[in-house]
Amino acid sequence: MFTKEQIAERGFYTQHFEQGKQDNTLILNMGPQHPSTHGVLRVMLEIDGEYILRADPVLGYIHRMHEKMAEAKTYAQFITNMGRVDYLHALAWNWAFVGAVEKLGETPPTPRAEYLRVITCELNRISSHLLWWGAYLLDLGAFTPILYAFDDREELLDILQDMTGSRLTYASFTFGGVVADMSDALKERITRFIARLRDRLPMYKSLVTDNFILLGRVEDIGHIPVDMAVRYGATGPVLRGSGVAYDVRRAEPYSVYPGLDFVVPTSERTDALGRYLVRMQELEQSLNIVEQAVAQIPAGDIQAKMPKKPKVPAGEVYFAVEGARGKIGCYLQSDGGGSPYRLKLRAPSFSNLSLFAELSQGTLLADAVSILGSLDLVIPEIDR
Amino acid sequence: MYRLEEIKRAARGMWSLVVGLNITGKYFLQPNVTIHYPRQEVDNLATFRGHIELIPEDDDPLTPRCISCGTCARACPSNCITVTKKKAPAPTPEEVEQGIKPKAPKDPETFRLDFTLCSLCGQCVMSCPADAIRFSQNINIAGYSRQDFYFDLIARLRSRLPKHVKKAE
Amino acid sequence: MIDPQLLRILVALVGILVFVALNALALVYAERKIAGHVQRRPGPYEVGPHGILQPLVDGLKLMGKQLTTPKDADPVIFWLAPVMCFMPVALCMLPIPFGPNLVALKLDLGIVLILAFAGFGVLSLCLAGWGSNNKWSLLGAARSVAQNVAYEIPLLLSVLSVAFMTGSLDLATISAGQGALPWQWNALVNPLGFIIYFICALAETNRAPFDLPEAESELTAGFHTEYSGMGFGLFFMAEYANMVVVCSVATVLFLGGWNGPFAPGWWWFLLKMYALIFLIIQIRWTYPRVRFDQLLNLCWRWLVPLALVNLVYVTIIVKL
Amino acid sequence: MSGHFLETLPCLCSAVQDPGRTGLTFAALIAPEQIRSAAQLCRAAGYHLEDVTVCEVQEGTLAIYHFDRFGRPGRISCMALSTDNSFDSIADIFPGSDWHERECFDFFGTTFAGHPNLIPLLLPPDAQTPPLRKQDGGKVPLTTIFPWAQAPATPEEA
Repeated sequence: MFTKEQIAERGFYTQHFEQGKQDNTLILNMGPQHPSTHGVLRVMLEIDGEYILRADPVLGYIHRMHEKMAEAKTYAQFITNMGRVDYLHALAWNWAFVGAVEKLGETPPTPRAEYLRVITCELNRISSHLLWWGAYLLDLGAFTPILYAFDDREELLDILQDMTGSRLTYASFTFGGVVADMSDALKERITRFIARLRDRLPMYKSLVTDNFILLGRVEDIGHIPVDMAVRYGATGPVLRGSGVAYDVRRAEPYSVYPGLDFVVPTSERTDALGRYLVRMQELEQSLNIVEQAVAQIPAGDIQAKMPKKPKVPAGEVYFAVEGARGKIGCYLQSDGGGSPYRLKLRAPSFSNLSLFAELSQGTLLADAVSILGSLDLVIPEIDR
Repeated sequence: MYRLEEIKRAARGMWSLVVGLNITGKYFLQPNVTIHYPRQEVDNLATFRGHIELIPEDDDPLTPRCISCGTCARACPSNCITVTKKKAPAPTPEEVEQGIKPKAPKDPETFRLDFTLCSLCGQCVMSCPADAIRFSQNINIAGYSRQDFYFDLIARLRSRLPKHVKKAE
Repeated sequence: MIDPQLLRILVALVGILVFVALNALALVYAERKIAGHVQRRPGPYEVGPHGILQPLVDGLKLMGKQLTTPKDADPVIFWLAPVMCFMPVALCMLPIPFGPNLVALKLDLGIVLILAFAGFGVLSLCLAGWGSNNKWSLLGAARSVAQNVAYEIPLLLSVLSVAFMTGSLDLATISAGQGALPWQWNALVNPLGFIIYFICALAETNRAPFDLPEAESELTAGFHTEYSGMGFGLFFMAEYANMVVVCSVATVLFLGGWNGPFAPGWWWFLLKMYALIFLIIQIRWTYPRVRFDQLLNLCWRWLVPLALVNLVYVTIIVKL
Repeated sequence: MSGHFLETLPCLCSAVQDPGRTGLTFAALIAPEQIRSAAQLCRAAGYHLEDVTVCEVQEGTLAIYHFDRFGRPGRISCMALSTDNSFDSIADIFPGSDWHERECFDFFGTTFAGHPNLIPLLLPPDAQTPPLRKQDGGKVPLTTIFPWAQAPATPEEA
């Protein structure tokens, strides 16, 4: 697209940096190898002392072109990819793709499979939030919480391993069902886990949430007004931390969520603490959902009768699910063939990160790290 | 008044720090949760999905159930399975007399897995019409070169047999 | 004919160097073990029984590594910094009385000597950051200078309050002036002074939650980003050696030094010192890091005024 | 749902959709030069931009904008067909579309006039061909995917 000469000529190749640095400022590359950019995000910063004048994220260091792979693979083969877009909440991506195909093909899953999907997806959300919690505190300099979170997460991953067969890159949803059933012993184990995490959450609160130093690091930084969220299309806890009770599970109900009793936590604070509190409450809400789903799950098949190769009629479909980071959208166009004609993956972190340039202006370097952490980014999801 | 509020806030903050120390102190005295790997192992391997392996016939532990249809190879998103069919044996003189063409055996000649490409998705296991593939529970898998991960699954099936069976053969 | 005083200092210096080096090794091990157990894992476990040889092996590894100097860095400043970081620590240990007669250098102004050399550390951090030719290091150096200079004021004021109480700058006299029982120690007579000293000590040694100059998640590794091998090793050792120094001084000034119930002696001194070090380590593994402006606010808006108030309080006590 | 606010624009064709089947409530095919006014209408109506994507059909390049809103959810799809693979940028109306448009530039080589910084986002700057471009034989007619859309009159035919 650009020749080598053009690239050399442009130098800083982002809109915020094309004029180069000013006097008395420092251009700083945070990442792609930096402890708190969680993977390979690169943020170009222009700083005056420790104050950030301009910031611009540079993406693409872990780009894998999933959308092209979708066009090259069959529908069933592509499910594997969906476990690898967002490695922390892989099941939501599974669901977005499988749900889109099911919606277009009008082949709904069995009722038991719906419940199993809800249970695994919500457990996966808990594991994602636990990891975010630990990693965010790592960004803020506290080392111990992540290991307490991992202690709980380990139990969770054992359960998910029994239910899906993997511990991280889940690909356990099939068209019309799921791959593995839940035994009574597993049911018992999930109930025990719910009780265990409920016991532990007060400890999380008194060790971290109430901590004076932590509050100093997250209060009153990174204010996202609702209008800013609308302009950039931010969703998920980032939006709910600004006081908008928008959750795809309620806004565009799918699966059995309408029948489950849970609230959409919000916070009017709009700052990093608001987003933090929303996620901590979501942990509890997800536990409630899992508890209800485990109690209500009907008996029956876990796989609807489907042809070996799903028949997807020509047309378009947009299926959105609520991931741990926000609205995950799968826009599928089919020409009636064996693989998608065009698949667009809408990653919530992509939109959530795009407001970072505006959000971080004028903050301290340490605050930028905190804000970046409070957006809960998963870089492979942004780069796809 | 403002000063007073601030001092109260600071005092509460200091107390929250004491609470934090109390929690980490308590955990300091509690036993570890680590599993010391080479000496101990985790106990949930039943659902672990390692590389795939062939399931033998119920009555013959040397022959795989596989009917060498190649469905798994086609289902694989990463093209890491190669299956070749066995050729029919040369007809015996009697068969030539009777004009019968000997049938090729169902089980495959070779069944290779390129584990360097595999992403353990399980499409092959799900698609197999003969239920002849399953995930192994082999967690101790390491090698010095790429070649160590090109598996000949039929050889693996045979090497898994107990020693006395091998000797008898 | 060698001056016996000089000989005594030389022998003591060697002894102190050995003590500091051994302490650094032991503390590296202790830090990792305590961190491990706080986080419900064993910490170093494989090298030697319960991983006891781990710091030794790590030290060997660091010595075996190549020393690289970054491009366009000033090699003299770059390599001077780690050496300068470690050197003053040994000098700071000279006047510290471990027991009634166990002191390397009896000085009337021992506390002044320690404070003078403690200020040296910031210079080496500053040089390391400047000499590295790395933006992160530079930021770390800027932070360390602002932090250390700011915190030296309340530190001095709190030390001064003790000097007021005892009427002496001699560490042995200050130690001896405190009784055997805890409520006779300066920490309980002058609690505010002790708390201020302790907070400042954390900041002066760049320990969490005030580890801003090396703030891993913000500045990658701050001032020692570019150091490899033993260059990094010296900074690392100096951090622990500094901890020993500030905890020793705290023990002398506030915790009654070698005094203790039943049998006073150097073991009481070491016990108190290691208890303080344990607390510092546990704090590191409990709290998040503060932000830079909060750090300076804490110093200028809280610690400095409080230290002054404390000084007034101490003078009143002394008068009464 | 007649009287949709997008119908105040000269839509080439539009259709009310069943959200249970396609996930959309309303879809419209508008002329490329109307994109900015459509975006402004959506902005005024409180919608946010979900994503911008491009797909290729036999008639040309199709830019698809998905809007949704937080208050009363209901996704609308706004499409425009261009024969020269270029559209107007809406990055000043919805700053969030900045990256989406750059992504389309990466994948399809689509240019967005008025974009402040149209350079590759995910691909390296010296990437050769846009990876998602389809061969001519691989393209399908517009109506295969969007049965409600009449084959629009190209400017020449009009």
